Amino acid sequence: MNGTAFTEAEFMICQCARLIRDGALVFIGYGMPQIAAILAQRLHAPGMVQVYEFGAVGALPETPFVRFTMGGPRNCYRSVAWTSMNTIFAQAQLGLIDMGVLGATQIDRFGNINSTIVGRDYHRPEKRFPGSGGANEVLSQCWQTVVIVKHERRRFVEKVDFVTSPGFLDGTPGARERAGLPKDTGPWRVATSKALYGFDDRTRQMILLGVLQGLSVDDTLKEMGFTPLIASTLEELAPPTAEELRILREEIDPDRAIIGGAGD
Amino acid sequence: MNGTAFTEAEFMICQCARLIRDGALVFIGYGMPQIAAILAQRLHAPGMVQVYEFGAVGALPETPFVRFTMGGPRNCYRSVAWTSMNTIFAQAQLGLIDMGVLGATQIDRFGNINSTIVGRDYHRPEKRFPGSGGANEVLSQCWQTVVIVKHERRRFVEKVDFVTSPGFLDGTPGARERAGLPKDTGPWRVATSKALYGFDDRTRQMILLGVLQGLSVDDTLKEMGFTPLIASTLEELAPPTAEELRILREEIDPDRAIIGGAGD
Amino acid sequence: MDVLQAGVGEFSVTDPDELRAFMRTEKQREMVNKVMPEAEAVRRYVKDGDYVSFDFSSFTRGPASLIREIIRQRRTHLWFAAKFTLMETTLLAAGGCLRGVDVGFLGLGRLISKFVEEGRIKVTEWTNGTLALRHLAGAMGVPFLPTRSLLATDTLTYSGAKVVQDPFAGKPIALVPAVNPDVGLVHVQQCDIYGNARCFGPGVSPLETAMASKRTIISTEEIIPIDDIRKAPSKTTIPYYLVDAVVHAPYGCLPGGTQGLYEMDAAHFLEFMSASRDEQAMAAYLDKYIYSVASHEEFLEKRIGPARLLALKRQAVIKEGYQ
Amino acid sequence: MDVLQAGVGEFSVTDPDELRAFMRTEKQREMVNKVMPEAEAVRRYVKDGDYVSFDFSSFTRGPASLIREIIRQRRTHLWFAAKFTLMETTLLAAGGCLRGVDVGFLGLGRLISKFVEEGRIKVTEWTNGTLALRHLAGAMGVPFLPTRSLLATDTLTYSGAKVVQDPFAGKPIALVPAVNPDVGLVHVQQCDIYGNARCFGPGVSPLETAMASKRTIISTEEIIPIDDIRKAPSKTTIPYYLVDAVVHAPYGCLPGGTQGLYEMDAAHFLEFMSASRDEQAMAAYLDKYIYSVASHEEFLEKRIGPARLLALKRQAVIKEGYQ
Repeated sequence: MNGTAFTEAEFMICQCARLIRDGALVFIGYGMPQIAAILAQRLHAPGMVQVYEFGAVGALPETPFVRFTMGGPRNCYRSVAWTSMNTIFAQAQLGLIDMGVLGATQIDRFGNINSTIVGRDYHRPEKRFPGSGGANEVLSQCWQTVVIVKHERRRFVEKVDFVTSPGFLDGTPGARERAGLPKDTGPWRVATSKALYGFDDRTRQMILLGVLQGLSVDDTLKEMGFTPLIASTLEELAPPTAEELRILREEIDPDRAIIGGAGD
Repeated sequence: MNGTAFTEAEFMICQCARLIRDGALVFIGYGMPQIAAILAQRLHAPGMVQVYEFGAVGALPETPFVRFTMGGPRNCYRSVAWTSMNTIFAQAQLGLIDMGVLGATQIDRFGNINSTIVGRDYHRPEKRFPGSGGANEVLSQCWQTVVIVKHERRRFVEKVDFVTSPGFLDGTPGARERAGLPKDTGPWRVATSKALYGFDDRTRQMILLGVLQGLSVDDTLKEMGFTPLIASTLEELAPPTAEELRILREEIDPDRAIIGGAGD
Repeated sequence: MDVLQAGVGEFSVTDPDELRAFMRTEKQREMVNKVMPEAEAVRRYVKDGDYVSFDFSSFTRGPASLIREIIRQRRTHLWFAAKFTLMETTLLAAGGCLRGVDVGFLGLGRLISKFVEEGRIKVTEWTNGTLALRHLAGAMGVPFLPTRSLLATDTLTYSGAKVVQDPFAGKPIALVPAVNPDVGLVHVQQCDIYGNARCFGPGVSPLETAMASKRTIISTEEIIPIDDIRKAPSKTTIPYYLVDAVVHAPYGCLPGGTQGLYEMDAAHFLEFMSASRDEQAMAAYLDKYIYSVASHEEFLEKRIGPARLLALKRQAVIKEGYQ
Repeated sequence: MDVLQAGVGEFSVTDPDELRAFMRTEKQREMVNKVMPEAEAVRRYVKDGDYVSFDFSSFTRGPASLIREIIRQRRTHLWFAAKFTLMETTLLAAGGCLRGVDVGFLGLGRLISKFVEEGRIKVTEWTNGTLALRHLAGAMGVPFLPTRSLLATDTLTYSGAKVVQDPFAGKPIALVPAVNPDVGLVHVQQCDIYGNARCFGPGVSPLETAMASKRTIISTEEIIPIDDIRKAPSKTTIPYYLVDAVVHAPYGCLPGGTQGLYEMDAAHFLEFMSASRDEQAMAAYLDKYIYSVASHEEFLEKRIGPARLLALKRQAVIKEGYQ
């Protein structure tokens, strides 16, 4: 791997990190979102506040990042408060948490997320996955949710086999609100290894916003199980910068447990 | 006041203290119940556990008792846990608190308690009182509640003007349970300045269990607004012992702010 | 949801989505210095007609200096959550600030009772526990929470609770509506300039109050560096983003005490109790301790004095657990 | 109460009055010495068919030694609350202990998924947050609590939640039923012999778990005098009367870590992850770390060894906040 090469994971993490606003309270999922949050904190968002489902708020994690770490001392280092799961989800429900960052097994046109089963029969699934974890709360309660997902055809499906966490449901206006979900919430961006998506305000359909520099729109669409809307002006997504890669590789994950590329 | 004389408050406190079981978790109301609890703790119930509505559990209060003290350091001294109001009432609702000790403005035949208003029209009360405080929770949730009340005709009424906290309601079998209140709870004893009452298991009516040594049944009945049942065997209630009075007067309340008798 | 019984007391609920929209735009996520004088905090965040809640009690760790400032600024038509109150309702009512009270415990002294008897102050009946539970509901962003208290009482009849049949176990159960105070007032031992606040000792519901309230004013005995906060995150009772103003108010609970720092002033309470018997005496009390002094500092200087402050500090010999 | 939608997942509710009756007679109010070996605690308080819950996670402050003892004693037909679990469900399922799981997070590794795919383990769908909320409901002695999560998802369909119309604000809202585990397992840093227990650092819901559970087993790194407890009552996470057994288990979280004391054993987790790919490898793992050792002490001595224990202790360099 030369100086400008990068792994898919590195690009996903950098994309995701760039979406994290300075000064936002951000609910962080397990794994890649943790790395993205630390990266954002060290670059453009020193004032972003990490929020974890077990109750830690405002941590400044120690690096190098230790694989598996979440509730441990390195990840919770120098928090402003250690609360509990019920307290922190209550704060999300109150509307205090600006963003959530999540992974997904499948995502569909309307941003519904599946992390439970693949297969048509719930009782005889082809594949069982871990389930919601805290994802349902995050996608239900946080104002804007970023989904970070590898760009694979099997992950982008017309309709998810199981709605673990609610996107825009069937896409009809006000569908979330009619169901009782908090108003004006839902998936906001989908950051993949090739592209960036949002959701159309009116139709609630996934819309392609940008493509990784060097790739074509077709390169992304051919690896999707449905055709998204395409923004009239497409952003060219910059690959990871040297500074981003330096922080990822030297400060955060020198063992490359999450960012990958150790074998190159 | 000579060595064997005692105030009404002292007798009420001693009666109440004698009812507190060793090893019980006891919800303590403001004022006299606090003194009774300390007295019990220093005599026959060293293992009783004081529980306060602001969340302190297991305190060994410092004496002398400072008037007004409840949430302060002297009253909460050497607790085993400091929780919060929601946590401690949750524990009462769970069935963990054995006894409650409360005052009352009025009490009726079925042990319903009024500490809200006197008068027939709620919107134009003759007299307004402080209201429930935590009394409604205590009488709803603790297994057995002791009511400590001065023996005055105006306090013992056929029917309270306002049910602040639920006794046996209209006395019909299962009335509390039908309303959704926790099973097998309710007022257990009424300790007054002259007598001790319980509640008949079948009719749920107040029943005279004992009379202060030297007083007659009539002495007590004539100062009540209704006639209670009378137990077939009446207990002769011993006046405060020298040891009880010593602890009250020397250790707990040397200023006699609560136990009275300072002017004698 | 079939309602078996509904209380007739006056109350209002905040739509959970309106509450969320407020929390989204009005609660500052950035760590900014929120330290300001009590006069400014009250001027900015307490409006006529507001619903006001406080923590913990008149005797212990209560925001007495903030209550006095509200009276000094002559706010009117407030509704007060008397979930553990002994003197605040009397002071606010006598100062002409109060339209109504959620009881809880109405308060000590004849005067507040007289106000209610004469219909000058409205009351909705609750209990200490259900008021704390309503704050918890407000803090959770849900419209209600269930309880097995209140049932079968006139307290329920004159509350805003509703009785429904529990769809799981089938028994009647009371639902109490969330309360989201316009302003929550919490006094603490320590706070940083951003609002990360620490209460030591038992309390009624400081976190629930701060979470449920649209605006939270913290008054604090001491301002500490955020570095201290980050070294012991479990000690943070209230995180900064819930807080709108931080008022540095040493001895801010007087005549109540603050655990570990100074004892309550029992002599002052006797003076208050005596004044709480009639309106004129209370008017004189208000004048002496509130209107005739411009601030909490002046109250301490001119009405309490250093000798009493030191004596109350000396009396606070029990330090265990308050750090 | 009109139910707009009801999940079809398997669950049961404990009648609140039956729960109260249990708490009345079975929870010891006296302070008695509850220290006992893990084998005795599990023998006494974990029965076949029990609903078991734990706190906090596989990686941090989880009661790993108690889970291993349950497997060693070959309990069967357990139902497990996987509210923040990564390895426990796999271990219990592979050990033949498990009938079903409330998910939460099912766990890491292919094997547990395979068990579910083959119908050998039943699953009811929830979320981490609603499982914590169900424990809070259980801890509060109410049959349900409301939430705005779960709505409009298949997770709700295969849960036991019900959707009703909120009688206050009028919008649909989900109600999750209380859970009252037969046994709650909580590992803590410090505990006295009576069960007054202290957790340091963030956690999922140690107090809710202990309150909601009919039996609570505490495993603790250290046993401290009650005098220490009484000097700092705010540090008590779980008061003694909620606790049925206290097991002294230094390094009891391994391969997870305990904050401030020792780091998790990442190498062991990789070994577990590798074993969690198929049944034979997992059987060998269980044999090595559970069946072939008689106790936690023997596990430490024969399977971990002093060098690794010291290394993990040395790695725990961050002490701030964990005392």
